Amino acid sequence: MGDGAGETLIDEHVLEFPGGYKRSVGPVVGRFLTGLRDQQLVGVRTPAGRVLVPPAEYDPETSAAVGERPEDFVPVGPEGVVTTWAWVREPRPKHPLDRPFAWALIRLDGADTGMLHALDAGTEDAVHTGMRVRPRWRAERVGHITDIECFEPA
Amino acid sequence: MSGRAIEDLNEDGPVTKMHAPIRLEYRIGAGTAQSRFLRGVAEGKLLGQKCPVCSKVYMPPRGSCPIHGVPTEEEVELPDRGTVTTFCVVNIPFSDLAPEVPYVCAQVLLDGADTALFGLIAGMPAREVRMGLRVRAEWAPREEWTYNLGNIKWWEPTGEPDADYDAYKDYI
Amino acid sequence: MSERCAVVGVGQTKHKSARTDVSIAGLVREAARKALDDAEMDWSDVDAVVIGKAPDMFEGVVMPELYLADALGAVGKPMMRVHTAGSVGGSTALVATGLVQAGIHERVLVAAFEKQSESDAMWALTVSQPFSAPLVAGAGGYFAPLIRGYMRRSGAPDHIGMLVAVKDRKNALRNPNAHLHLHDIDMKMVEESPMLWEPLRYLETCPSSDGACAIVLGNEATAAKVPRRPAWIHGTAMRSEPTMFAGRDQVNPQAGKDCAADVFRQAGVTDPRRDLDCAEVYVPFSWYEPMWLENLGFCADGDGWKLTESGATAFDGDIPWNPSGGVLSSNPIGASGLIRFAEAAQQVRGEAGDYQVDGARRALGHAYGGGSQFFAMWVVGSDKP
Amino acid sequence: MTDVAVVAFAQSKHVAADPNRNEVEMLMPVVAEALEQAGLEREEIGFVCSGSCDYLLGVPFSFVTALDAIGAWPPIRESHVEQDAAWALYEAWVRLQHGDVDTALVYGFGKSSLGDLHEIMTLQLDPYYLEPLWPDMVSMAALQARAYLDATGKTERDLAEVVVRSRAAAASNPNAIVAGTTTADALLKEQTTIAPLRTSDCPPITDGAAVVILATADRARAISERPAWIRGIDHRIEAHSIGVRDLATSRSTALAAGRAGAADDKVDLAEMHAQFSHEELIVRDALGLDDSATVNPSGGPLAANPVMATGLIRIGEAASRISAGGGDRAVAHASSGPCLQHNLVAVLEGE
Repeated sequence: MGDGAGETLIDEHVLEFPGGYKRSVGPVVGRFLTGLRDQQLVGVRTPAGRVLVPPAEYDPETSAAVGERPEDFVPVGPEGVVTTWAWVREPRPKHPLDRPFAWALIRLDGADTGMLHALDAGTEDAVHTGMRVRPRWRAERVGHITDIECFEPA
Repeated sequence: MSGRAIEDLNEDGPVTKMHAPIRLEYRIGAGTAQSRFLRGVAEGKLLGQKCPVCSKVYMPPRGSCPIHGVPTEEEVELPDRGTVTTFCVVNIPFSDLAPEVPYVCAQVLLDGADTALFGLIAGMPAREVRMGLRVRAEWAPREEWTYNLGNIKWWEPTGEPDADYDAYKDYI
Repeated sequence: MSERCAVVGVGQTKHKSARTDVSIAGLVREAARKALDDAEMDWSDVDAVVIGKAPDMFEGVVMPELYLADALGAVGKPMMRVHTAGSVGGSTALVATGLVQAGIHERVLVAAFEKQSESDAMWALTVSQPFSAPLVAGAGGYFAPLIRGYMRRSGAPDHIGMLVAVKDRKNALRNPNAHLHLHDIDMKMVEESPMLWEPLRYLETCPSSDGACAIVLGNEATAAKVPRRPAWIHGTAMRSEPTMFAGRDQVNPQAGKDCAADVFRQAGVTDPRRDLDCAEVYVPFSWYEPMWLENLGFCADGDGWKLTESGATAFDGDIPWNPSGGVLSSNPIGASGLIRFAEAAQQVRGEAGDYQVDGARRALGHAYGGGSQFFAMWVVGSDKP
Repeated sequence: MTDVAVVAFAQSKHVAADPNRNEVEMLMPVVAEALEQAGLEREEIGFVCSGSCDYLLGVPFSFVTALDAIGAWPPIRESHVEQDAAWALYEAWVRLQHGDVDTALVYGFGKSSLGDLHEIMTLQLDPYYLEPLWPDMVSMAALQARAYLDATGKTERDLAEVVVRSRAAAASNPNAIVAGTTTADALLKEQTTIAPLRTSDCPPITDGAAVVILATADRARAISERPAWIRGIDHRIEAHSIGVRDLATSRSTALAAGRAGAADDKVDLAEMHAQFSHEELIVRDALGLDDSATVNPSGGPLAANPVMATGLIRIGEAASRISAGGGDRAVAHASSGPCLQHNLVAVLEGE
């Protein structure tokens, strides 16, 4: 509650839906998350033959629905290449790692698009565009993007 | 990772759901006009604000007259009694903060004000609350007062005769 | 300027309390795809996209047009996001109409949605604010006292709200997209439902739905080419007034009266009850039918309940209100206004299926929001204006 | 098209945090100042449109209260976009094409000081693959900055040069929060926050509001000696996922600039909604500007960044320079979304 001093009263405010949002993910996102739980990475092939990873529900080029047939999903990775990155010197509390790390856009082997995740590489000098990386899986996987704890240098 | 608390959702079948806990923290300033009002409330005073153009008295004040888009700087102390213009009886507890059901949510027009406050009516059976009822504020114990209109726990009947419909009908 | 503009395609999802089978994008996409199919168009035929929804807090996605650009075929196109509280679905259609009427675009896709099951409507609408005494009664706690004010003012008997609750749910039985299909609905069922916010019973309030609605708007050249009859837009209007000010009539707000007067003037409607064939009006609580009948000028002040009681607004009445079942039967909040606008269009297109009002040629679509302070309306007709 | 011009522009005195005023108190004097500039009464305004974001305040319908600043009585024609107010201006420009109203008031406001802006903007991202990782706004920008440097061979020094020029320009802008003389060498000595970006490459947290008044042809000439005519305006969005985009370019800015006719004639000045130093370089390329154009003479968002008003301010700043005779032709740019996903371009000209 307000401090009573100064010109204006200041109050703390927390915006939080109790328990968190309950998202239904739909079949395409769900297929990818199911794969993560099984320690598998899948992409989705568009009619034009591009492989989108993570699988988009709709082709960003044509807006066509993708992933409508089981055979449209193709295994990719697990290794990939960093296409761009950013070094985080002081992680924020909500960041996936609590030590300095890199955000990296990673094109997994067999994919035509980049996927964002954290890269645990120790130091900034150890990271460069074009480096090869592989996922570090969590032991407990539940079907969530953080089933990959992070990527690490391959 | 709090975002991972989802085992219960999907079991062993295909993943169809996920939890997304999102917590954002803010520090909100009440603004100058509202701060003045709330400082009054913290001292048990109800300070309305008068529009310099139309002389209407806003309660609760919001720092401006929305009709004229001008600041309302002149303060008018209002009594903590007024008239129930309209109300509803709530029979479902909608939140943890709600009183025991049934309870009455009312618009209370303070004497001398031109806008009505939302408040709870108590001190009488919910079924007996009526439009035009004369009420006065029941304040929380002084030591619990903060900068919030919640200092008024509820409004209770004064025992005066009901106000005439014509006296408040233009405030609904 | 002013190109003619018409609704040339309409699509809706099946509205449900929880659409657990789709993502947020999947939900909106479903309605958009249906609207395009109706117009026999594809994504590439659309010049621009306008989307609307009520607060982002329902789904916790800020400015969702960004994430939804791909799903709505908007990549490389202009995309706008409208938010005018509960009236947003209607405002969204009006912003898009403006794009066509101004000659800026030929074909515009309009979509509105809410996936309320991702959180909880009661929470999202009444997030507690610092310095404010907590709201402990939800939206009904705001509107029920105004309903009581209306009853006192008009002398309406207690059962009028229940008549509307039954009528709209009966209408919904003919509408396959409606959320609520209450096959046994009758006065007794409504009367025996819990009294939530006296004078409002549970069955006199709207449900909380997941759902989306989309329409395709086209200019005259487009309308000439589409396979089904277009709904021509004869008038559009928006009005706003502040939430709270001295002397505000909250029961019969001036902004609603002004908005109706404006839209009817444009459409050449002098007596809405006589000149219109049906209306899709935002009625989230049963009593808002008689209240809006008066506000919109379908009758004199004080007579709204008499019109409802006479059966004039029933499906077989002389001025059917909400033949689709209305907001009382489906309420994906951000989409509800657009659904009203779309349902009005379906009537004058002759595409309303089992709830088609015979010979409907002119209809009103209406939406309101906030504390009855934001209004959006259009009049659509079978004939080119 | 009906000719529409910017005839008034006012902004709050932007500050890092303005705890003493709520949104209405911040907005009221700005609205009054814009009306006074235009010599208009409230009742004369034909249409009102605003842009804001509920999440900045952390409550739904935060724009509803803001209407108190406008004096919306008798009831007004009014609409709101949950986007930067530059898009509200676009809606107002469309509305003026109808011919039944001849003036429009557009406002945008935002207090970024209340919450954690960097996290709030995370919630703009795909809720399944991106948001759960909580990449903040600066991290997303830094990914684009790296992609740009990699693709162009430019260096962090080029980014620092943008900052040097912005701060120098901002010295003459009373609303700037970050301004003054500095050098690239000095800036490069700072540690990166999220490499390759330094704090100096990022916009300051800002509370502020802005108002623009538009008028159609005859009305505009009656109000202003030298209206800033909107000769073209367009906006385009691109794919959401940064993993499918070419981050070194801004395709949607180029598309919008083409539609707005930005390159049809010489550009004297450009105001860009470049929140991060590298964005200015990307947007400059996309707009096709040559070196003769003055870029962000106000200092741009690196000098002050009242989120939700920042894009509108670009149009206002460009227009006031045109009206003041500081140029004949200006390009204003507004942006929304992660890594320049959604971009608006307006071309403004004097008579």
